[in-house]
Amino acid sequence: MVLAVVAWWLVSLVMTGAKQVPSPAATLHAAVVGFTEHDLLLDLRLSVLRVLIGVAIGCAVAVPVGFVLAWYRPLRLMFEPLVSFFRALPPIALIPLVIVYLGIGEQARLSVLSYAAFFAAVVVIYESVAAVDDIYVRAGRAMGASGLELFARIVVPYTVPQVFVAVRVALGIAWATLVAAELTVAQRGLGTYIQDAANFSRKPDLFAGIVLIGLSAVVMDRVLVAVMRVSVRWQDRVAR
Amino acid sequence: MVLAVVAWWLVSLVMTGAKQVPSPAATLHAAVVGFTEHDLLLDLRLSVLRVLIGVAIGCAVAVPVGFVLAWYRPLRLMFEPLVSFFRALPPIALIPLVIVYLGIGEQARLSVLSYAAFFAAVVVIYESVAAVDDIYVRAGRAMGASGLELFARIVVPYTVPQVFVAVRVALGIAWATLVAAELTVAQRGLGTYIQDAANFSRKPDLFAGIVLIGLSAVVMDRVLVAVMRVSVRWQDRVAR
Amino acid sequence: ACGALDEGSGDTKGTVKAKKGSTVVKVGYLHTIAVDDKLWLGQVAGYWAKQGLDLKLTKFDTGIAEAQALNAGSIDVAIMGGVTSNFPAQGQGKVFMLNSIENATAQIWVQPGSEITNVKQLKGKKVVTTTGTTADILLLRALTKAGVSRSDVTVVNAAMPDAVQAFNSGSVDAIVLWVPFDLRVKEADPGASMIASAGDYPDAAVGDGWVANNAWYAKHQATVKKIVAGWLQSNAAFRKDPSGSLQKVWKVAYSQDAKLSDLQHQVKYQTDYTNAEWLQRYENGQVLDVVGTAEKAFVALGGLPSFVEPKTFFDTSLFVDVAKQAS
Amino acid sequence: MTTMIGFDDVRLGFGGVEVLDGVGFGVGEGEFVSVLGPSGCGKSTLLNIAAGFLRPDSGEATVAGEPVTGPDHRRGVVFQQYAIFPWLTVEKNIGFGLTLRANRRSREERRAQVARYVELMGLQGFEKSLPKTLSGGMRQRVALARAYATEPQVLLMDEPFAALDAQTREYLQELLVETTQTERRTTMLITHSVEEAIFLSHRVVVLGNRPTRVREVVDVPVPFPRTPESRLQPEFLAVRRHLEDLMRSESTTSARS
Amino acid sequence: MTTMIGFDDVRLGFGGVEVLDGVGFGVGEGEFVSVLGPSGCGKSTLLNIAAGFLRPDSGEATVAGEPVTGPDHRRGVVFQQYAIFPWLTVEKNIGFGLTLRANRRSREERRAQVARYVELMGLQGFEKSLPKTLSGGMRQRVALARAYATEPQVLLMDEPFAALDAQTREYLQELLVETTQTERRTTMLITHSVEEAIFLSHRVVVLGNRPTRVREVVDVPVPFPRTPESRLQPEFLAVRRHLEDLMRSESTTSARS
Ligand SMILES: Nc1ncnc2c1ncn2[C@@H]1O[C@H](COP(=O)(O)OP(=O)(O)OP(=O)(O)O)[C@@H](O)[C@H]1O
Ligand SMILES: Nc1ncnc2c1ncn2[C@@H]1O[C@H](COP(=O)(O)OP(=O)(O)OP(=O)(O)O)[C@@H](O)[C@H]1O
Ligand SMILES: [Mg+2]
Ligand SMILES: [Mg+2]
Repeated sequence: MVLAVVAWWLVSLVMTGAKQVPSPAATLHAAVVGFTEHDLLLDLRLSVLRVLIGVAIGCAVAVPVGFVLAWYRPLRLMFEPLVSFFRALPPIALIPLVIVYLGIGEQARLSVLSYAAFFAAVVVIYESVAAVDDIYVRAGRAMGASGLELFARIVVPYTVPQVFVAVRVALGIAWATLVAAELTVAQRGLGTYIQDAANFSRKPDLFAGIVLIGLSAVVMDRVLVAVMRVSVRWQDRVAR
Repeated sequence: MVLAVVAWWLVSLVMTGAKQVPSPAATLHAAVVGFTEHDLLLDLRLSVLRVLIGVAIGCAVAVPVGFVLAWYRPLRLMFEPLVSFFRALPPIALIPLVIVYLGIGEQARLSVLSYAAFFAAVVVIYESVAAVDDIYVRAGRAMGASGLELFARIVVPYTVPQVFVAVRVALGIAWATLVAAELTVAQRGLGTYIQDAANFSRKPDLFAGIVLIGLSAVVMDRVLVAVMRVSVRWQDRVAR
Repeated sequence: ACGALDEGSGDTKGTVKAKKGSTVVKVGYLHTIAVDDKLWLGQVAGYWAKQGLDLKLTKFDTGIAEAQALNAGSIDVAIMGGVTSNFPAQGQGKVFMLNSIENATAQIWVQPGSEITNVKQLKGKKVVTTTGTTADILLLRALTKAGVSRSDVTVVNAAMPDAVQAFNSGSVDAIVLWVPFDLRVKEADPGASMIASAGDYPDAAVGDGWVANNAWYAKHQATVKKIVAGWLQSNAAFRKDPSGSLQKVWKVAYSQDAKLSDLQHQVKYQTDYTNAEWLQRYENGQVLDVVGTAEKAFVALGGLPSFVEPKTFFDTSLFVDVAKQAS
Repeated sequence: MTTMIGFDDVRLGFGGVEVLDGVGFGVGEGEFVSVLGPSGCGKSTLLNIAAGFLRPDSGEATVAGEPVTGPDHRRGVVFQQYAIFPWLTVEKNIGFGLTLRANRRSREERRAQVARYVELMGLQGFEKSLPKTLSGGMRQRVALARAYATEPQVLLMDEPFAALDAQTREYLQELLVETTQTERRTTMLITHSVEEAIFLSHRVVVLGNRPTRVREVVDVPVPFPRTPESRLQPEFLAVRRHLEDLMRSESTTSARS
Repeated sequence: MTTMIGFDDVRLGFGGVEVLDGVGFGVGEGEFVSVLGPSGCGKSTLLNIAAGFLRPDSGEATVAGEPVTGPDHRRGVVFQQYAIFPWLTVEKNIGFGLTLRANRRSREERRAQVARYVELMGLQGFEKSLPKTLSGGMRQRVALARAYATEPQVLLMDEPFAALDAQTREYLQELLVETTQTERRTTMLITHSVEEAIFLSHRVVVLGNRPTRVREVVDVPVPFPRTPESRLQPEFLAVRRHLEDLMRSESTTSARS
């Protein structure tokens, strides 16, 4: 991380003129000015909240849907193509439709983020269920587990590590979709901040916005990894 | 799939006025006009190629990087935060930088797509390596497998199913990033086509572009799933 | 580039091909009639070819992307809209010619049945526009004149097509747009009404300009002169037969995107001059004033740190030279 | 004696390879039957059919007179691969069946039952351990405890003592003989040990090489309750010699052909 | 006789639980030593230390006089959980070690070697099968074949015959006695069968309950080559009785404490 900042700083020294890269110091300064004078904290808070809610909704739907799709063959055959269809649709292309049908309120942005998070997570979950070792399912059924119990007591715990992966992926995607989501005429937010900076070609602000997004994502990811470590102690993890 | 078209058609009957949804017929007509008169096939071909190349490059890099990160602890500690940082950066926010540093040629678009594909795939691969059962690694080492052999002969085959998942995820993400990628001033392509349609408020064309993206993604996904079926015959797949 | 990814030469049916050995100029443009009208007429009638120029055209969606590409050297020349007064002032490129004056293309519209009838009443209301554009300048001027502080209005940013969608869906009170998006607003609901246009504010006019990459400009004065010469021919032809010329341009460049009537509607809001009139305005400094006035708006909007004299980034001499020779 | 587990001319092949070639025998209520047969002959396959995880190509398996259509919690199963849940501790694994709707007990009952089997299986001190920290034999004991804990009427066990040392194995065998007697559980046990088969069973079923049929069903005329001394009775030794001969004649062809 | 495998006061605990409490013994070159001990006492742990997968907390394991620092292909290992690769067919599993750089053979040699072990293990007809389609005993035979195929000088085996029927097991035991004799492989075998331990070994090491020490090292004074008749020799029976007594005295406490 420190190395990365040094690398950035070196690049900013080398690149000058038209292709100038704002230095870390210039970016930091832009961020400080942003926080003190333009209430950048509000943008940050709004975006973090949007991402959190979007991921929460997206994953909350993706987990059961992913499980159900993996579990019931007929449903899967019906819905799998639909999932890959909608998953592929670019959020930016959908923005005009979102604005028309969902308006420009918070729900529009949350819908875009949930949409992105959902489709990012659902495939990972779906595949992880398919990889559950049959022997555990058999053991559960032999003890009389109902469909729901099999699911909640065996499939879910077994796939918890993969669910975390799914959430991590969804989180990354949600952040990456933030600017698009805030194209739904958001008034504040990091995406809006970046868009504004780009409209007026204020490079240090642009960089500050981008770095803030990256850092927020890193923090969230770290938290998730820490939670995961605790929850999957039972797994033999080969990474040394 | 058929059901979805019927649903769409019903919606298009119900929604009128400002919120009008183009009917499947109108969309099909727009697509036919596009193909016959405006060489929409060129757009389609360009975008399909871009996505394929982007995913190919992204995954070709993500697979070794994901494996190496999972395998070497010090590297992981150094690079994991960087990965979650860059993974979260919204492609749209990066477009200004891409234009300035990579220009507006094909390489700009391919870079954006590879970037998106890479970061989508790398986490899935990374986590799948961490989940390799230690017993197989031990067996390999007991037979004298070198680090490289362990990797190529045990870790890689064991994680093949997850690599497919990673590629599927990357493919979805790449399509979803297509419009952003073609914001690097592409002159042709489905993303450009959609952007044009939006700029001039041509809704049927917008829909046609979106549907084409979705369908292309479905076709690619089906192909991938078929290949996966064959390659992971050894795995007990629980999905019934 | 690799063959499979070839986007096509960019040559459009109906344009005159350049002669062998012509000077290649990479030109970026915005696909809006106030910006690319003379460009396309020149392509149709072969004015560029006649000058020994081979223009390689790249279409951009925003002036921002154009400025970035110009700066990075991906294109040699960009024809821009309102941002002609912004990015070159930041040292990003040299203006050498204006294409037209957009004096009334920007307009403020309010919802059907809205009680808002004048700009003053925008206070406390939600207004959507694309920041950093012609429309944003109009909003600034209008609010200033009405004595309303910009902070008393909720200004939200969106790309213009999205802004129109937002307005049409009733989510905002007003929209500041540029033509031809007024047509989209009226299409959705004929009851929407315009409460102000840039025509009402002399200082809200912007000049659309031809801007060259700094390094390229320093080395290719002769080529710039050829561009000016070609443009003068195109402009002359346009002034001679405005509607016929427009039809030609529509046919070659717009038939897929918009109706001819849209373009005819649109050109009403821009101002064009004959070559002689332009020359006069270059010589008496009026063109610099137009650019400077808009630049001040960008300063006020926070896009520019401070005001820079237009003559430092707008070199009028080449145009004057060529235009004098021609006349 | 009613037939609790019945196989009637059961045939099954896997992708062209014939495995079960018309297997038929029955296990009466409260009866203990062991199944012997060469490795790979189809014993686990047979057990999986009785458990309801595999459907025969033809013929039928019945439990309590009803055709088997799927798994059922009244049939406890111990799998050859143990199949204990790696994400649960030892005590949670053992108590798992008792938390399911089909067999739910109150928290106290469950705790008592778990404690009882932890003790019987000699797993004290490992209640909170995860399976990855257990030895092979300990995992097998957890799997046994988990199947016993739900107290099913029919027990299907696939080599449940394979990974245990001789003494633990004998101890658990005696335990099994005891509970079978007192609680009259119907049991079908797959084993490789002739001695074990005889010691525990009323009857021993000997299967032949793949494709498998029943070669012989041998009665064990040793009276219950059996004790370690039973192993030295002449009846015991006679059955043992007979079975060993039977097995030997079959197996050499299996391992070398 | 040089010591090929040596344990010198090896101690190891897992998170506070002491498992090996100063284990020391040696296996000479060409010698066959079996290790007996109650379930969960630490036998697999000991084998993992010799194989180089675990490091003792104190003390040292040596192979051919050198301290063990990690796994090495000259030590063949058969794991208690088989560990055959689920993504490879039977023949690819068996030939795996021979494709590695450390032990590479030409394609023809490899093919011959694989064919030889397929035949010895009675796996004909299953060369192209994937592990998920094999029975438990067949998997174990694949694991054995894979370890044998690389012809390591030192063999470490953890209950390699547990899932096999008595006859296959005897057949493989005889095979093992034969190869040990002719090829003078040094072998350390973990087993639960006293009979098996005696039949195969020069010496038998008996471990005590956890925390484990060596209780006794018993010499087997039965001359090689051994045949099925050796099992009936008075020396054999005497050692057997002694070991059984030894185990019994230890094990009851293990399973119940
Ligand atoms: N990774 C681990 N973490 C914690 N404890 C462990 C771990 N591995 C083994 N143990 C403990 O070490 C002890 C010995 O285990 P080991 O597998 O060596 O026994 P064993 O003698 O091979 O038994 P068995 O005959 O049942 O296979 C057991 O009590 C076990 O719980
Ligand atoms: N899923 C499957 N697909 C194909 N063949 C299978 C499958 N399951 C089992 N078989 C085959 O069926 C035969 C019998 O297997 P089974 O597991 O029933 O043997 P077993 O008698 O239990 O042997 P062991 O004593 O070694 O456990 C074997 O030849 C095996 O290869
Ligand atoms: Mg079996
Ligand atoms: Mg063990």
